[in-house]
Amino acid sequence: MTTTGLAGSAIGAGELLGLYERMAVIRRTEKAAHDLFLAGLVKGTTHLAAGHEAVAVGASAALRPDDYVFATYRGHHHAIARGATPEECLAELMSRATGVCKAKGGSMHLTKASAGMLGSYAIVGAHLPLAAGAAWSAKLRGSGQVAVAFFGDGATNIGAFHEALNIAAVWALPVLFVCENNLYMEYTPIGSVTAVANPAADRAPAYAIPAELIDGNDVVVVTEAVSRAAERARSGGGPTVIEARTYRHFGHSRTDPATYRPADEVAEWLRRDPLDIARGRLAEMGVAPEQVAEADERAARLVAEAVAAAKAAPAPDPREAFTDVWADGGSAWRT
Amino acid sequence: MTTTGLAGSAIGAGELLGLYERMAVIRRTEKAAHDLFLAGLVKGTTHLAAGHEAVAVGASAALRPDDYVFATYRGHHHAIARGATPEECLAELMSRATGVCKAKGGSMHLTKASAGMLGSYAIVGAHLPLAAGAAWSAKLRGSGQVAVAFFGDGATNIGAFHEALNIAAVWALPVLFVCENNLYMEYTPIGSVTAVANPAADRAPAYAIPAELIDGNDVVVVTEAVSRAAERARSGGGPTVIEARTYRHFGHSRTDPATYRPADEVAEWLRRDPLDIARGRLAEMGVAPEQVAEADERAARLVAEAVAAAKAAPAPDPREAFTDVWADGGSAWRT
Amino acid sequence: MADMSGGAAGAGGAPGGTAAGSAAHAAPAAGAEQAAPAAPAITYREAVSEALARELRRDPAVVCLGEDIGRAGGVFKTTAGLFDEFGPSRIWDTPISEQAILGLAMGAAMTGMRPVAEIMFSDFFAVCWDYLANEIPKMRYMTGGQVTVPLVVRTANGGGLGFGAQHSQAVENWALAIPGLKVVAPSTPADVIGLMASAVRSDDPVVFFEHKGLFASKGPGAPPGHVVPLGQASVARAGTDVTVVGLAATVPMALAAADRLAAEGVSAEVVDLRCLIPLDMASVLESVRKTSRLLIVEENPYQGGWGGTVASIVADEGFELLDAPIRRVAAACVPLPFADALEDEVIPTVEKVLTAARALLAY
Amino acid sequence: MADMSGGAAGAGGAPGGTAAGSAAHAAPAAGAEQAAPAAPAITYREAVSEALARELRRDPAVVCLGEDIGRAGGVFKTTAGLFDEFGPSRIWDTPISEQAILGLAMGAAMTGMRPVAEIMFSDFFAVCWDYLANEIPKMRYMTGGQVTVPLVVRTANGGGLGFGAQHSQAVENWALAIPGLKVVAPSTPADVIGLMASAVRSDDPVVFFEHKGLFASKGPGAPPGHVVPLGQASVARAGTDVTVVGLAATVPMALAAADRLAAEGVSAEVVDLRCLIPLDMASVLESVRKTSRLLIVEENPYQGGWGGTVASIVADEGFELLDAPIRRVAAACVPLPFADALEDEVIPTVEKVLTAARALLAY
Ligand SMILES: Cc1ncc(C[n+]2csc(CCOP(=O)(O)OP(=O)(O)O)c2C)c(N)n1
Ligand SMILES: Cc1ncc(C[n+]2csc(CCOP(=O)(O)OP(=O)(O)O)c2C)c(N)n1
Ligand SMILES: [Mg+2]
Ligand SMILES: [Mg+2]
Repeated sequence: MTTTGLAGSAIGAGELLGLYERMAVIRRTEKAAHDLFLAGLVKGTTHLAAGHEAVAVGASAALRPDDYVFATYRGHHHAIARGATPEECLAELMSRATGVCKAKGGSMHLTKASAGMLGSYAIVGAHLPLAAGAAWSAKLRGSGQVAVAFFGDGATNIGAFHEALNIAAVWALPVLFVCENNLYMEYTPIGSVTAVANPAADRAPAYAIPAELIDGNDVVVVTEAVSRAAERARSGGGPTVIEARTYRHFGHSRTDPATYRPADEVAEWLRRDPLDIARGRLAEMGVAPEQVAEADERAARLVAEAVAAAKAAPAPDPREAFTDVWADGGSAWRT
Repeated sequence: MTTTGLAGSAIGAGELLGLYERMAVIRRTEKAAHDLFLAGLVKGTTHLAAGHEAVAVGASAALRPDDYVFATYRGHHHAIARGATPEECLAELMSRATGVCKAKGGSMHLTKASAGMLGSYAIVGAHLPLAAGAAWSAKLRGSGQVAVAFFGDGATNIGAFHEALNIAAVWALPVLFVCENNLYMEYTPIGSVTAVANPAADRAPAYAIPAELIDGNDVVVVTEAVSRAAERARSGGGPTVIEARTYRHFGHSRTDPATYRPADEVAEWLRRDPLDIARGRLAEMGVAPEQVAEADERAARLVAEAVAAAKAAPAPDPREAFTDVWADGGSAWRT
Repeated sequence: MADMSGGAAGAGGAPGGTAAGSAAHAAPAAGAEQAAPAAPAITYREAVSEALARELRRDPAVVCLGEDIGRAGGVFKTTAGLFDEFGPSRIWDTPISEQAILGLAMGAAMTGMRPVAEIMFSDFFAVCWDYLANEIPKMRYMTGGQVTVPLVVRTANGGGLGFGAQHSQAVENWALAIPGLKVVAPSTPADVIGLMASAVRSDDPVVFFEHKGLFASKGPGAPPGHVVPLGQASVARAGTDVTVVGLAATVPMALAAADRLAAEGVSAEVVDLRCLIPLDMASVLESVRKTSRLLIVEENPYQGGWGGTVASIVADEGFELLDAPIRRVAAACVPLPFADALEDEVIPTVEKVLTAARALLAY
Repeated sequence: MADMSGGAAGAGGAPGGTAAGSAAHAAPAAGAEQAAPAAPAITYREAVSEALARELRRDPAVVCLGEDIGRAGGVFKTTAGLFDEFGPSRIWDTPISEQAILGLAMGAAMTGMRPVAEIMFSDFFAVCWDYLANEIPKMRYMTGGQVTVPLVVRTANGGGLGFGAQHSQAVENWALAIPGLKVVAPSTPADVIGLMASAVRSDDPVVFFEHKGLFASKGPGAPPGHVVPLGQASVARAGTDVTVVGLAATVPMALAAADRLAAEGVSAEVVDLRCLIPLDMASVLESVRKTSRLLIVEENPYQGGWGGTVASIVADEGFELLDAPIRRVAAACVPLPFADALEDEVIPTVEKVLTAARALLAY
């Protein structure tokens, strides 16, 4: 296992500014989702990824457009990082016909297949074998694609994690297992329910898979680590485990105030905000503060427009409840 | 992980002769089961443990009578090692009313609860969490008991293995995970479907559990390793993984001729027959060959009598099909 | 899911029906198991933790395990207060390892404990189904009665809250398909307490479905020592013209429909099954003997739903009692959609119950 | 389980019935899907590998995975010869990781392949149920139609062979409970081939139940290009006095019973459902229209069995057609015992079908 710090990077200033803007869009979309939830416009539940932006944006920057990603119920950032628009995501959350899944999936199931974002899964760990399957498919077709599964620290204790990593290693599949370790499974510190300190990285040797433990709040670090792993995967080197340490800014879901987290821990991690870190790097690279401000403004405008458009969008046609079960578009189950 | 060879032992000659005899009983029972199967007297399927005797007998020698063991569909040896009689086991296989499970369980489900043999399980891996649960119960009750799960190499790739080991470590449960690595999952070499060389021992570090890789064909080695692990478990030291290398003499089940195994591999392992190894140790310790022969004769007589008695036993009363579902003894599910 | 404690009072579009229904419901036919009239009202959610606390106090062999059930009090707050009262040796927080949760419960139940395991959402039964389908229910039988497995598996079940296809299913029918499990799904706070007492004290494994849509609903509490035997339906409302059989959240729905039918001059009898196993078909058949018409309201999809079992028994043993077809109002045969407007199209509602009842009466 | 290739010819006590039944069975009502009369007889077991070979030859996107399916040819020898013909890039041996098997199949199906996954025994669905209950069937719907999941999950299903409680279950009813799965369970070699062709070519996920008790049974093979559409029952034997609905191993059982009833002067019509989803209720209702009597023979336990769904539809939509109660011959509500004498007590047999049919006819 390699521990990667703030090493020097091959990512240029322009590219980094783009990544920053993408993160700013995600941050604002998550904030909007939070507000819309509190305003009663989002039903059910939401699991916001504010704080996790660097993982999604960094990984996406390192992938090909035709690569596949699989995310969890905390997956807004991955959908947007891969190219889903804030509008179609917020419309989904607000149960609009224009939602990215026609309001049938909801917050926990954002999917944008045309962008290789093959779904958000709400059963913890279930998608790890799916990502391995997409990687197997890529290998069978000789397409050179890789698949990435993003998952939480808590997901490392469920059986599907184990089965996916073993078979991925045995079959040398081009798949990346990227753990977003935000220190908590819901309200429980991950350390209190896990036998090892680094729940993903410390387990990789059990599958003879190389692992990297990285700073998940530094988009450059993430981009580089994922690039390395994707490169290895594409050249037949098999899977990699990447454990990215990060932190969520909101509670686990809905209105969870997250009082179970020590104040100093929260404060320390807020100081390590991925947007701040990227801003620091941009400044170091000599990018003018105005350029960053402009990116922030574009992001703010995009999200504000998305909120307005999503609000204005119509509810789904009730008949939509009975479409899309079968490939023929319908739901007939008997004669 | 410690690799334990043929170290000096604290087991005396008399005790070892007893263990030898127990192994001889198992060997003959398995041979009888095989013959009865070929004669059409055993329905369904059997998974014989001839070759694995040292694991069961050695482990039992190291345990307290009130400890718990959980075995697989290949579990005749564990049932007998813990005290089930060959007669009640063979009667079970032959669908007799006198079967250890009243002929409701069959070969794959031998259970002798009164001897702490809490079952044989036919869904690979399912019993590892059960053993952890019995260990948790012992801990809750402060009883000082330990629980042991015996399982095959193939079981290390299923999710329940992972979940059981993690929680056992986190809760420091007095449970031993004993892998009988016989090199094959059914007809497939375990190495071809597993990412690490030692499927159990190499995974133990992923749960911060100490592991021993041992010679599973030497009953003394097994006894000592299990003693050490049980001692640690009883004193609050938590779980241990023991990977015992062994080999099955018959095919995987029923009439499998096991042609997928290279002849030289089979020959080498037959040379390492656990009964021969024990006989060699007895000779070294100065036990007279006649004493060993007497033990063999007693074993042969016991099993011959068991076969005769089981054959003579009656079929179950058909009404037994409708008992034992509920604790009240019945099976009523509606009014 | 954090703070799911704010779930809607009436599931599946039964707003307003719950209160009226509960009043009738609190006076079940079988007087023995009736909650004392003076018991102060509590929520269904509070009833769960109260029920568990009573059993934890009564029997030191009772021990709880599950994800976030300890300090956090459960994502639905159904174990609130237990950790404080009973401490970490009785209330155990687990990793996300549902197979381990049920496997540990089973192993402990086989060796002298009485575990109560929580599977957070009943949809997650799918990741530990082996324990519910193959291990727990078969152990006693396979061993010829050597081993009993006295445990309870609690779970939050059902839809109507916009949680999407993987967090909204009503899966009592999955459990019904497995001989060897007792299956309980209460509809009122008092029944939660009374049935939990029976479940924990049962020497058989019990799957206990707590309906998410009912957590915020209120009803009379239960006097000390309240025990409702497993396998006894309750007549939640007496009537003569049509029998409406419900379970869990479809009971308040049926009661709300019965109210509206009463305004139309129709007398509907509402039978709350309370358990699927043991299944109290005697009560159902007795009711049909009176009404000659049977409507079954179930939240699971029609295909493979529990109503099929009830209907087939009546179509066999009660054939001569029937003056009209047997009808089932069940969920449509699709996964559950997220949007509430779509979800309402799919799961049963008071309107759908009414429509079906009227059609039966017009037959 | 090694060498399970020697399974009994007729499951559930239908010896002798199979042959007679097959003759009638080979001439289904729908002529279009009829096997050419000249096709040489093959076993049901051979039909499975033949069916897979045909699809593997036809479409390079088809790929198989499962435990011991490769060099070993499967524990039931149902994949015999495939590894030799198609090699390791098409036929993949997996670890004992059922969740990975179905998860990989799903991920591959979402990305351009048409995987055929084997779960060795259908009882093992319990260790990978999440994929069958929550992931595979819901994907298309949850994504608003963005993603299809064209895969087949094959499995050896059913009892009667003395494999005990964890290796003998008939669990078509588990799959029936899940909207989004197509559910197939053929009873003859020709149907194995024709339905497998449809299953593999279907863009929807299909669960394909191969009955262990039928593997050794023989019937006419299938001509090249033989395809049986999903969701069409076949009238395995025409009759006028009572409709007997069966599936998989209960079809030869029903045919054997029909033979005996014929000797008693009774004309039984045997409907082989072939699929549970799509469920061909039109054929069942049409048959009941003719006979006015319905007997359903299913191998799963009565509680929660698929017959409940069939019965409830007929008790609703076919109420006026019925001259007698609807009766179900199903397994008893207990786990499956090991001893064959006990197993026969539990699962349906020709005798039980006869007894039930006679009672219906005497009604
Ligand atoms: C199989 C399963 N068990 C439990 C849950 C409930 N649950 C949803 S999120 C969650 C915590 C997950 O923690 P982690 O994997 O660390 O991801 P995070 O939410 O922190 O991003 C739990 C227990 C679930 N969705 N699926
Ligand atoms: C969950 C599950 N998958 C598959 C099987 C079928 N099966 C029975 S034994 C076996 C091989 C097990 O190999 P191993 O664990 O090494 O034990 P061994 O038989 O060698 O003692 C398999 C695949 C099963 N019983 N349960
Ligand atoms: Mg986390
Ligand atoms: Mg093995």
